Amino acid sequence: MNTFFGPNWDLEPSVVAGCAALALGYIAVARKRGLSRMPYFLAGVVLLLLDLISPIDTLADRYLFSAHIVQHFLLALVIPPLLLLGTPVFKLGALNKLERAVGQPPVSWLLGVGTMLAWHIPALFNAALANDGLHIFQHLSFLVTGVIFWWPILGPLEDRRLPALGAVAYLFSACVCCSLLGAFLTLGPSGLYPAYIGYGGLDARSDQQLGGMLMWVPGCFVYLSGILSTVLRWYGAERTA
Amino acid sequence: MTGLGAWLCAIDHKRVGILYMLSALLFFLAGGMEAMVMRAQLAAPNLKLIAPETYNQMFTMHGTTMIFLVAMPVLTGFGVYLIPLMIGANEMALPRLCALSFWLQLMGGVLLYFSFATGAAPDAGWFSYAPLSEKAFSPGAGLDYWALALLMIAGGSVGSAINLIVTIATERAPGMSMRLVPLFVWMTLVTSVMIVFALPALAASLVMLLSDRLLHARFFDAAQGGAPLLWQHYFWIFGHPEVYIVVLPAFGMISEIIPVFSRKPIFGYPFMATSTVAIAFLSYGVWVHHMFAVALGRNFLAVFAAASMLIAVPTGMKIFSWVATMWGGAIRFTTAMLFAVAFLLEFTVGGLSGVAFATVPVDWQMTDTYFVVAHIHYVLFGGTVFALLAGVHYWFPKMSGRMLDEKLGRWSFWLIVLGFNTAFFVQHFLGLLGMTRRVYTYPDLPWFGALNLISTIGAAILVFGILLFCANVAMSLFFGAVAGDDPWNAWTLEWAAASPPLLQNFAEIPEVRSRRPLWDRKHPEAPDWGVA
Amino acid sequence: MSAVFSLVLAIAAVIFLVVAAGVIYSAVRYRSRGVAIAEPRQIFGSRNLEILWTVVPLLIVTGLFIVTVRAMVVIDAPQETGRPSDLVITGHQWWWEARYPNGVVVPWDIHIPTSRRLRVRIESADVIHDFWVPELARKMDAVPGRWSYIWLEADAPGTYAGTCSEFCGAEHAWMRFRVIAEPEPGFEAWLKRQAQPALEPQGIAAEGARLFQTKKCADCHAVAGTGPSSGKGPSLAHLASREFLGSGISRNTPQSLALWLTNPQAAKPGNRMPDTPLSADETRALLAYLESLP
Amino acid sequence: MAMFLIAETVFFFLLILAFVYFRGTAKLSLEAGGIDTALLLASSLSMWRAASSGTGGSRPWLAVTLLLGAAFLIGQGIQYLHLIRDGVTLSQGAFGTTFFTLTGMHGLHVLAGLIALAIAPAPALRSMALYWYFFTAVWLAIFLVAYVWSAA
Repeated sequence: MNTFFGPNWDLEPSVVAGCAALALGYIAVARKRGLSRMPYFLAGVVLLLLDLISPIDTLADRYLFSAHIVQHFLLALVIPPLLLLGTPVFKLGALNKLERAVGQPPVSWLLGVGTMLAWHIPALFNAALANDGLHIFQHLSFLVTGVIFWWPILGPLEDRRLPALGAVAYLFSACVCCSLLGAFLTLGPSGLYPAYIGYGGLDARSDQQLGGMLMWVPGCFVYLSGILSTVLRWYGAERTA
Repeated sequence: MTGLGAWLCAIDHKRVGILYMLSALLFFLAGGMEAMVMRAQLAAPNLKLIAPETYNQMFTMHGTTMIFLVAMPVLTGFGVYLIPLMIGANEMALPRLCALSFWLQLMGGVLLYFSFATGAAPDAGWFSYAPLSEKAFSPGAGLDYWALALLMIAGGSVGSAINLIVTIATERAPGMSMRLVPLFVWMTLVTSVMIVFALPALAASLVMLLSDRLLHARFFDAAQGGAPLLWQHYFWIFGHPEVYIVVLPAFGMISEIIPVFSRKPIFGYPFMATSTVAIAFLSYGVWVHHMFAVALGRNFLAVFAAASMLIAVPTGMKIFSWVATMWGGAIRFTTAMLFAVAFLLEFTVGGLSGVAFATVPVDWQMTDTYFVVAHIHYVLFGGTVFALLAGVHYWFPKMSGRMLDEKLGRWSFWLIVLGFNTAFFVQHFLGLLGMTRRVYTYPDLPWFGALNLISTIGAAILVFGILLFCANVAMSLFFGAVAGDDPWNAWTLEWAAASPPLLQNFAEIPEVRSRRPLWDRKHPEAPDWGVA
Repeated sequence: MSAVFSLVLAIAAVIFLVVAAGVIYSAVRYRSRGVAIAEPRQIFGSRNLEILWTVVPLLIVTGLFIVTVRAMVVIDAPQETGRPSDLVITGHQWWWEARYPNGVVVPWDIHIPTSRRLRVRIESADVIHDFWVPELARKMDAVPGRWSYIWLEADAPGTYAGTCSEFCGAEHAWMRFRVIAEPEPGFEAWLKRQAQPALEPQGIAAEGARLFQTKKCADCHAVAGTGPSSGKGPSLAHLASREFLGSGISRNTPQSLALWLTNPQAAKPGNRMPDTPLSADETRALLAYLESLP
Repeated sequence: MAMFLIAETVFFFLLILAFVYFRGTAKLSLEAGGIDTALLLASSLSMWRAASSGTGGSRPWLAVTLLLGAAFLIGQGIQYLHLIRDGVTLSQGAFGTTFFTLTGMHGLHVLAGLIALAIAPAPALRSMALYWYFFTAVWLAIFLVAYVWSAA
């Protein structure tokens, strides 16, 4: 990060254009329904942009596994909730069928957690590093399945959300899977992702450990926050009931 | 059946609950005696009252007894006794399982103490680190008894936990949604879920230890490809949630007692309940803070340091909420309330010294010293036992139909507070001076003798306080003033039943519309459910 | 370390005072004076207050965490570097053994040079022990089958007490040791002395030397200053120059040494040394031999 | 029962984790393990038939379940004998230790299930079925880890 907008920034036009389209499209569609939730959505978009073009991306592509984990963590666990929180209530309309298919909690859970686990299988992960197209697909799939995963928890449609106890079980089981992956990366055999050469003071081994821990602790923290806010909201619902 | 037979065959939740509490009291006295033997041996430097092996047996049995045979059963006992009453049920959901769980737990305790009769009590500490607990280093049968007894106790605890979960889930009075249950019920529920998830980890480690000891397996034998640290990981995956298992129900009791004697509802019920859930989850992610002294890698330790510090936040929320409940109330200082207030202060000390241990560099000096001993006693005695004493003073009238003597109660309270703090506060300093825990004696270093003597004197005062409390219970059982159904003017459903409750708790099941059903009944002009 | 501890202590004290003040103020101000009065105002909670006492502690622990990690980096020795260890310390039931790069092996009195940061490797020969010199280093578990590293450094010459800090069996209490720091030249001289072989025993001591072999003492105890130790018992090289016996349980006097020979279980209950029947003459000869080891 | 099975899940999860941790390798017969797996799967299927046929359960299908379960245990026993003959025992390093403890604990649960199934009254059949499916699932996990993964 030598200079702001220096060579470490990866101003990939498709990413910038995509984010801009997302933001403009949102404003165009959501304007009619009021923009009170806009800050969430825009925060999500800005984070997405930063995540994909800032030096994190450069680090994640070549040097640090842990940076890549940060990228995935944001893509799957932070940006989707923000986008969903920012989405106003809307009628499903044509999307109804799609929602019926992937919005079912077992399906969305499997998609979200499955994507998370599958992409960390060394063969797939390393293949994505070697092939740009696959890499883009990897990031997109994190984002999309992330949105699907959080849909039953934070989606704008109240009646499609899971009841409190179900939501706790949903998030907790996901948290366990994520922690296991994190623990495995931290404690398991090193050298799973040989493409990474380390950066600064971080050698490849501690890089993988750090990555595992980033997935483990902040990941759990997000799920736990989700669980706690669900419980609190549940109590809140009683008071107004 | 009458008399003893009726008690032995009891499946009524109230009788089983009392059996739990009585067995816990018995083991509490045994564990206390073991503690006094230790304090006597440590009263002065280089004493030789007992052999080193005997001392090691004493602290092993003391720790195991207090955790598994006192804290867990007595809290289960309160749960089994009170929860059907609090949720307006007449019985536990699975009454036979309830009795079975008790007898399993008791037999586990008997088995553990039977090891004394064989001349080989376990002596590897209550967490029996491998490889010290392996046959090669502990050849006696004591540890086999220990492991088998704990397996039985684990089975019993899981059984009673399942029973409590099912009872709370299915037996609630009409109108009592899960959002309206008393906090004691809520916290017992969370605890029971934790037991279901934590005790199997203990069982797994015990099975592995027993395979090693009896079948010559190699789980923990480093020379044969085993991993000694595996024991520590597995034991503490159980062990840290265990700390909260024996603290959360105590929190629940305090959350019932402080409001009633402050004449105000609990402050921030939703936050109280949610923070309990937060503690439960976090407690599974902090076990490595018991292993900071092992070279596990700096990054790895930092993860667990973060989680361990984080757990202080929901705990702090609870303490502030209790204080806020007192604030602006009309406080009646009965003995029960005195113990509850003392709990607040003592537990805060224990909680804060816990944060010190989460700070890894501090832990690198203070772990396994008397600072730890002081910390756990402030948490488990200053926390759990003080809450239990408050609970006994609060619910004794319900259970027996008679009041405990307030004057004796006050005397025992002050003796216990004085004795407890004298015994354990100085141990912080001993730890800071470098006295390690689990030593049967120590050299005559500056201050060591004096501080240890003070601690021993404090322990003796504490014993007097406890004995006075026992005497109070025994005497009041026969001569106490008749209590009536609702001596404290309280708000939860158990006070709507008779004192002591009849075999059928409620002639008709009351309908519930708020968290304080009896408040609603007493204040029809301003019921809780009228408050938005 | 002490700075971190002071910080924690200060934070803890402030929080405790806040709680105590709240409790005491409520207890005094809101105490009900016996007479039955109307119920106080029923307050169910305050979202803002709850958020306040969630966020403030969260900030405190975040700060504390940063301090913690920074201190960890300073204190902790990296576990994997190419640098060889300056000293290897092994925990045994119930004594510590230090091995220097030149092969010298000494039990429980560990000499180090001042003002040099030593990379020390901690090992265990049997169960888990913990090496702890409060004034000089963090404590470190000695786990069988693992090598763990610490920094050990003394700024000033002196004698620093240490002990085993992880319960390890019967004599955990007497698994003490000392770290004796002296300036480099003194340390080097000491190391050279330790490396010297024992003198040829004369007179009755020669008889003791023979007994030392025939009574199987030598199976466990080395007497040469260097070379392999059996790992079963502490080296007795240069025994006469030692201040303590049995990891600090007694001073090195002829009486206590004799007790070790005749009744080791009385000298240190539970220790691993077997009883060896000795006649009075044999005891005397062995004593003479051991005291001739300078 | 569901709660009890959650507790069992944690228990077996940790034992399997220990197995994975030690990563012991020994040649296990994939065929023998496969046959055992098939037996247990078949028994689960017949259990399902037994439990789903009306209130009293179906006696014949129950008997089939018992037989298949017993056959599974016998298959396990034969494998144990082979392993021990080849010098792989409980005290023979990390693999023997973890393998025998893990499969032994599972086998004990299957045995307990068999006995309970033989004497269980009809109303308990649904709970027992759950128990049976669960231990089939546990075995699948063991099979995947011990036979497939550790041989790879």
